[in-house]
Amino acid sequence: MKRVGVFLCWCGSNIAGTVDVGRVAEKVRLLPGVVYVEENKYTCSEPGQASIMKAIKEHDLERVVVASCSPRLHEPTFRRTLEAAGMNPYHLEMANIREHCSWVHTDREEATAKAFDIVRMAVAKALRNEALQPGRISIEKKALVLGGGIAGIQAALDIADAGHQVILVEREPTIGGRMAQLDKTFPTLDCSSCILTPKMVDCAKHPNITLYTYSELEKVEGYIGNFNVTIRKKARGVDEALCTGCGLCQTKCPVKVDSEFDVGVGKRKAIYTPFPQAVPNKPVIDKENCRYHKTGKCRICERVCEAKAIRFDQEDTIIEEKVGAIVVATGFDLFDLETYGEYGYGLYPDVISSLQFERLINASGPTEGKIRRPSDQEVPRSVAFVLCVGSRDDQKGVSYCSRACCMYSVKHATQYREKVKDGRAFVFYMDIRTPGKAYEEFYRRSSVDYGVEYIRGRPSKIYQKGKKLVVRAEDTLLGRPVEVEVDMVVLAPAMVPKHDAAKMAQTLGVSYDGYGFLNEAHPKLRPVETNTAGIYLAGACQGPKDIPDTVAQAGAAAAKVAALFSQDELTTEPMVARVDEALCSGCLWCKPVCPYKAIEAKTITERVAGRTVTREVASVNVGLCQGCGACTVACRDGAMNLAGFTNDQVLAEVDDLLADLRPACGV
Amino acid sequence: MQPRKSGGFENMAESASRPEEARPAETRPAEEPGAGWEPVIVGFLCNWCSYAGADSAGTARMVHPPNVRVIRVPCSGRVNPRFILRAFQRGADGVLVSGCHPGDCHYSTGNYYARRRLVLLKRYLEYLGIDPRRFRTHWVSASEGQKFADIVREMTAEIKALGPGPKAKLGELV
Amino acid sequence: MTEKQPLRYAYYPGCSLHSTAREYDLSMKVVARAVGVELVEIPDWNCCGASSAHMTDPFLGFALPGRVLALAEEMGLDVVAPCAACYGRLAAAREEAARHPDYVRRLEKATGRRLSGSSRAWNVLEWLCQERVSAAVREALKRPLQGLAVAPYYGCLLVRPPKVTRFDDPERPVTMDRILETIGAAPVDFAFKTECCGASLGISRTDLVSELTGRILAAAADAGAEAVAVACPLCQTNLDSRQEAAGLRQGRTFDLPVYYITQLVGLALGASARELGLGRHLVDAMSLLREKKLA
Amino acid sequence: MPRKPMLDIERMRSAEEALRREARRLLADGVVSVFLGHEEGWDGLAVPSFATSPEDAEKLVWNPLVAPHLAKYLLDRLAGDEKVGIVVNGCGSLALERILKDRRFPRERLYIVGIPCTGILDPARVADLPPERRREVLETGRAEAGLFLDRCSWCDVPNAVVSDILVGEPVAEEPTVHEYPRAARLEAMSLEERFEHFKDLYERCIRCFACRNVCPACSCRECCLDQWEPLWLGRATSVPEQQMFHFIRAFDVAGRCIRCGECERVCPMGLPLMDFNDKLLKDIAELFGVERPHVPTDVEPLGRFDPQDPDFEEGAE
Amino acid sequence: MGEGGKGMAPGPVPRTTKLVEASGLDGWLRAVAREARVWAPVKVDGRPPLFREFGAGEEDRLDLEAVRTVNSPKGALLPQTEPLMTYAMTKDAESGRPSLDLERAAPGGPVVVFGARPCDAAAFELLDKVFLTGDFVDDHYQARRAKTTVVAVACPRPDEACFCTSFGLSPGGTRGADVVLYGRSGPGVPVETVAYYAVAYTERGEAFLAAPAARAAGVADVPEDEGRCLEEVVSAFRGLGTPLGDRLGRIDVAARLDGLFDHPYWEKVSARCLSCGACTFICPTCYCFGVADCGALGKGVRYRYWDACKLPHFMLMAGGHNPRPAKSNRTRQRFMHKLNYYHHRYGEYQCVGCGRCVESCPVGLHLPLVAGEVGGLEG
Repeated sequence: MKRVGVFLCWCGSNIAGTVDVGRVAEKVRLLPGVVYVEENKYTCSEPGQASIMKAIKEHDLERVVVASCSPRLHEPTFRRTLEAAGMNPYHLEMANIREHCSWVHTDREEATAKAFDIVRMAVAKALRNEALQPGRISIEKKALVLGGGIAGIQAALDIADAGHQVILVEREPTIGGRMAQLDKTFPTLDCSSCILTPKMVDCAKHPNITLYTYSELEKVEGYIGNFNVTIRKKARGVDEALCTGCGLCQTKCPVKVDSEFDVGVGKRKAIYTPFPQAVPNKPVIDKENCRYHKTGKCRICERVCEAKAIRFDQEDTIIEEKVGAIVVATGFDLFDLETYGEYGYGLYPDVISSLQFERLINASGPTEGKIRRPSDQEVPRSVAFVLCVGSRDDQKGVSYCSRACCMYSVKHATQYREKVKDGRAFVFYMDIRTPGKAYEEFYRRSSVDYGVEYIRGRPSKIYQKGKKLVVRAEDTLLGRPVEVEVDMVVLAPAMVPKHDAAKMAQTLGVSYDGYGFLNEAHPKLRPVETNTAGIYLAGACQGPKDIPDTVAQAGAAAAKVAALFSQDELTTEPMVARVDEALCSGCLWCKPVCPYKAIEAKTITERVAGRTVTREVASVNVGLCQGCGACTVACRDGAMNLAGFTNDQVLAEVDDLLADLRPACGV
Repeated sequence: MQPRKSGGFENMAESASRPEEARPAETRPAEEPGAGWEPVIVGFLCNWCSYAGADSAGTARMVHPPNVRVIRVPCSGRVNPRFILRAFQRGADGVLVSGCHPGDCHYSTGNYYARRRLVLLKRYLEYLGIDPRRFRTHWVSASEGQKFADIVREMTAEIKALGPGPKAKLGELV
Repeated sequence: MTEKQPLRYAYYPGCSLHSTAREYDLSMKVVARAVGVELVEIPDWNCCGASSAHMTDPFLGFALPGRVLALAEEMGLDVVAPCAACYGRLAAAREEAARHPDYVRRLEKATGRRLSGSSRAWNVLEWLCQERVSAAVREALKRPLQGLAVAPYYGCLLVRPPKVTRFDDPERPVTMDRILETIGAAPVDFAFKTECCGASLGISRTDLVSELTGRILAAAADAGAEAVAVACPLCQTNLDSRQEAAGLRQGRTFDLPVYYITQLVGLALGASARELGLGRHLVDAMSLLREKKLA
Repeated sequence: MPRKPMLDIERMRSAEEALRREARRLLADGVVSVFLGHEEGWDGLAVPSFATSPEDAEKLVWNPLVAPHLAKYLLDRLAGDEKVGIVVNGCGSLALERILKDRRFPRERLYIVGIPCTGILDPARVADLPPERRREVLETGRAEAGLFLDRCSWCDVPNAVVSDILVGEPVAEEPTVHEYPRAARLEAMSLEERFEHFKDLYERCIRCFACRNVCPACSCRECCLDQWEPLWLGRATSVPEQQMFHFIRAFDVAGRCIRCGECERVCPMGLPLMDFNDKLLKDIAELFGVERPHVPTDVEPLGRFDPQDPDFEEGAE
Repeated sequence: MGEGGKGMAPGPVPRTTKLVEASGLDGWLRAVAREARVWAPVKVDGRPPLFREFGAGEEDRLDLEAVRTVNSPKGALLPQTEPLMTYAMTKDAESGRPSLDLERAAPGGPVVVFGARPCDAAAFELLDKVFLTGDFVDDHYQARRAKTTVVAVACPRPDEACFCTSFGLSPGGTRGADVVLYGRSGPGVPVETVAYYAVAYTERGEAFLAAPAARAAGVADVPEDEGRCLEEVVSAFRGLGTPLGDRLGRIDVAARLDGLFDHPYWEKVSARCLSCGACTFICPTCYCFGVADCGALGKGVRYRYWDACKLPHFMLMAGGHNPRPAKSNRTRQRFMHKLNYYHHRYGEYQCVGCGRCVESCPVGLHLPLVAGEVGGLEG
């Protein structure tokens, strides 16, 4: 039987005030296996730790139990103590007789009895502790950034500037993302593309950045420092190497369709670059609409292309890369406005979304920045801006606030008033939220200097009356219903997770919330990490954000990656699952329950009754395994066990506890 | 139908050698309800939420009954149903399993698997004749010290009222 | 559910159909007969409680319609409740039964009847447009209402709260439009399909009701409607009885007959004006039909 | 409503012919080195048979008594790489699927002969019949429902779900509404009554492990019940240990039990062991919306989850 | 070693003979149960009868009609789980020096095995040879055996699984029995027995019949004029054949088996074995057991429990070595033990032909089958 030393802490009066530590010591002394018991005023103190090390040597202890506070507090401390004494740190067990005992009980008798039980269970477990060795894994110092919006661009640039290789993957034909669609940015009203496009170009030029646009992540395997990712580069229909981006093909292409980039308020061709400043400035062929792909005739673009870069028969290419870290910056979608039937979006052409409005006022947009309403191209003399369409609505939308809508709507109203001097701008709001540098001032200016009219109330109905739209709401400040006739209505949709966010999360093996936003590891202290080591978050994929916050988070994520890459090796937590191959039947039911895809089949060869047999068993990737133990329960024959929390240990805790409280076996 | 609390009919003869009175456990005063009898509740708490929740109950000095003995596990998904029956078999009067709220699992999905298993187990134990009030399962986050304290209080009171656990009916292991 | 439904229904007229809305009752029965559906009036039915009951005592608000459902369960039938308010209460009661078992126990104790939730309430619109009935209507169609431009007015209750009624879009419902199409009429889409008509304020605040109905009628008329179709006694009363006052407020005159959807369906199925009680309206319901050669 | 089992002696005779022919061919051509089927044993009982030569194939039978499932015997032949032939009817194929889905035997080493089935008799029940009635039943096939295996009463897999060749006309599959009368009956009892019911079972159990050893879902290399470290199960046959034994046995196959009832059929003490499994099948169906919990799937019900699963904090508690 | 059977010499001499009405049995048992633990065939609501301890108020559950109980009565002498001793490791409070206290499990009180068939009674003698003869005497067994009275009931209608006669036993046999009850109406008669002749063959048996309990329950002397009838009835039982026994004839394969240890037969016959313990556990003569501890914190019970040579873990050694890994090895062990080893050691076979394995084996792999087949094997 292993020689156990037990160290009982008074924690001043924190424990000793309620628990009769002396009595506990007497009883513990009589436990099988316990060869040394000691009381300390403060075990975590220098002298306290010193006496542990002393006792380990003098009484050649093989296991140590420290009965004091929560292991969540001092387990690392005492593990270091054991290590310092030349003992395997995992030979420590802690008995939490403070948080779980002295602090929550008042009766000295009861508390003392319970404290003894807690120590007894710890001893039972300690007797079955094993020496554990942390593993070491190498790090591939190359990062994958998913999403080429401002978040992805920023993260990619920062990591690249830190001197590490970056692969930037963007689903669309160009990087730039939402920000590229915007006209100006609040509160400074500086031009969005003026600050974004340079960064886009940097990305393309940066020696450390490999850019894959019009590409999607297919598969992720491996673990921190060693991810194997598979990327599908969709067929562009254009040889990027040859294409000069002259744009002739686009001018000549006979097919016109709604432009995704212009959110339906503008048109594009079947071969196109989403917008003039696109990076890379190489067009793609949209197979669904391309006349040649549909009818087998046309090929005009091919004819006009002097670089001979058109490749109708081009196929998707699969790219495999090994990376050490992943930054997820996949952004957001907009709430489906048709959910609000009473607002008539999709029914009345002059009810549009904020993003459509961005395109309308954008100098490079379909109307060259002239505000004209879709129905008759007339300049709207009055515009109503409706906030919180979807946001903060448990009934029809999402409960959260989308954080950016107030400010950009303020911006829109201001911009409208600038452009249409005699126009009237109404903003229907629940609250105007301006938590940001110079936000409140910007808002005030809009009403004081630009005469934007704010009406506090969520519209209940928008309906057409002749050429006008009537917005009906309750003015909750006046406490009476108001109806405002306007020429155009702009709805501010909630920011919602990308439609395929959940799928993405599963591919990556990270958790996501009820809405589909990816979960950070800790809302306050680990805001850019995920629970899967080596995967970080940036931007709106984690929750609604405006541009400054997004850029800040992207920088933070990049810093984390740089910190990770600053080491050459990682040590892994040794409290992980392990397989007893002799027992393992190879059923692999442990595999589906592993949240980290850490279990795979492995073929082993063994001699049975003189003949060689090969069979499959489960094998745990210690780099991936986080030690949750789900697999151990899925394993019926107990081949799968969890170091530090073995079946043996848990059963011993149960048995020894109850053997004393509820003697069995007639003893 | 069987006259004595004992194993299968095979060892009836044997139990002759140890008449009831001579058998401890069953007649120990500590096992009789009412006077001085205190329930023993084995609590399996996940390290990241519920164990921390119990800790915060401590840090906030939320006084609650001393009847729960905590076994720390990394995740509610680590709790093997066999552990729970084992506890009852060895004399626990109640068993509590608590983990992170669904969706908040430190290991992202561990508690979802646990939930399936435990909901099934809960019904099954009742089916086997173990009072469902003796086996409770909860979600307690690291911040829910109060909730933890309340659960312990409720559960202790409830089981006090119920009296000694299944072992009283099951009898000795040998 | 629908497939398994036999073409027999428990019939819950409620108070209105025995008083102000007799023509609704009449036309309802005419249509049922014509499409071969048997309506069995629930014996000893009681008031649905709208609206006073649920405003004053939640349990009473549940118990009154609850009892009606219990009676229907005993008949083993689903309930058709033509009045929108009745329908609303019956539907709500079924919801509450699911959420508050204690309510159910109290009810069962009080009435000595079981309430399992096996019977549900149907409003006239979902009843009419369910596969088998609408098919039967198409079958029995005698006199398609060619060229009759009707504004389908659903009112506020029929489609709300959506979590309870669960049968059509609360903002842009289309069920009645479909029914009108089925019988050959021309449904007119307008923005006030589900606006409030003022409901019971029709007694206490006639000014408000004239205003509200005025807006509805105006929207309908502007959209080119010659008549309005409703599926609620209160809507009918308000729209039918306030047209003059409403006109004054809107500075125009209205002359829009307000039909129960069942009257129009009945008409299309060849029933006579008398059978359908078309003479009982305040705004002359006949002349429009005559000039359209529909009566 | 559950389908009504019946016997078609003619069908069986021709199936037997075809079976022998197929087995003979497989053994003669060396496709398989052994063929698992049934032969006539002591007192006309159908017992597992292991034909290794074309001659052996002649001994194979297919009659109303071929109750024993054969899949579990594959575990005896894990070593080596020779191909194994095996005959299965619908439920037999479920047992085989169980073994395959648990990855306990490689599909590519199997040659599966499937036989459509309309019902099999419970040998024990037949044995209890007076000799002349027994003969009549076996010759004419006129057998009352009570004589069939329990699993026939809800069978929704008359044809093999997995096979390389199907001999005989497939039997029309009728959708079955699955009910769990055994569990329902016990659920209706009080807690105490149920406890006593099972206590009585524990006391009669002699722990011979026949139930475990015949179970196609119990295929571990070393059963936890046999392990000494950790000692999941004490060797004493006291009530608490017997409870643990039966708990582990049934709960470990929860979600993988094919409801064949072989455990119950082979129990020398005639214990109603399906009382355990029936409940778990029923609850898995109810709780997780698994319509046919007895049919092996790629991921077992307890190996997956749905965020919308019933929760214990509301409802289940 | 044989006794009874067709044309056999009459068995041992009766010491006393009494007559008891069938209706009086329950009263008798109730009386007996006051001083001793009674084991008997008990039938509970239509289920096959079990041989188990007889609970208070179970008299109406006594079943002497059934040919055999599902399990054998051996548990009365060799409980499936039997505490041997308790142990407790304690530490001296001062020195902390540990010491170990051992306490032998207290011996049990008197036991009466009532209503065993002659085959089961005979089985007790086979167990005795193992536990009470040779260099090692099992004192736990011995203590219990010394306080056990065996009352057998002659077998009126052996069924198609019965083959005691193949081992020279008989439905009216007396081996291992202190008292034998013979149905007054004799064997074969398909009517319920109304009265029994109770014949004591041992001192203990004599005492049992003389005990107040017996008298109180109306165990009376046999009327003078019935003497002849008694003779006939007894010898009729003795001479009764068994269906399976007649089919098999006398089983005597010990010599045959000497040469068959490595015979492929074992491989073949064991193929369908489930490796379960059914046959051994219900067998009246199988006695293998294992020893285990139950406890924690250094305190507990050491007990023994039935083990079975058919179970895969039988004989598994601490080091993980299993001398009989394949079920063919274990099947061979079982039958070699019964039909060869035991015979070499004790001069007779370790089987009484009770037929339980025939009834219970789920795959029809049982002793009469094997005994028959090895008879025809090439050495």
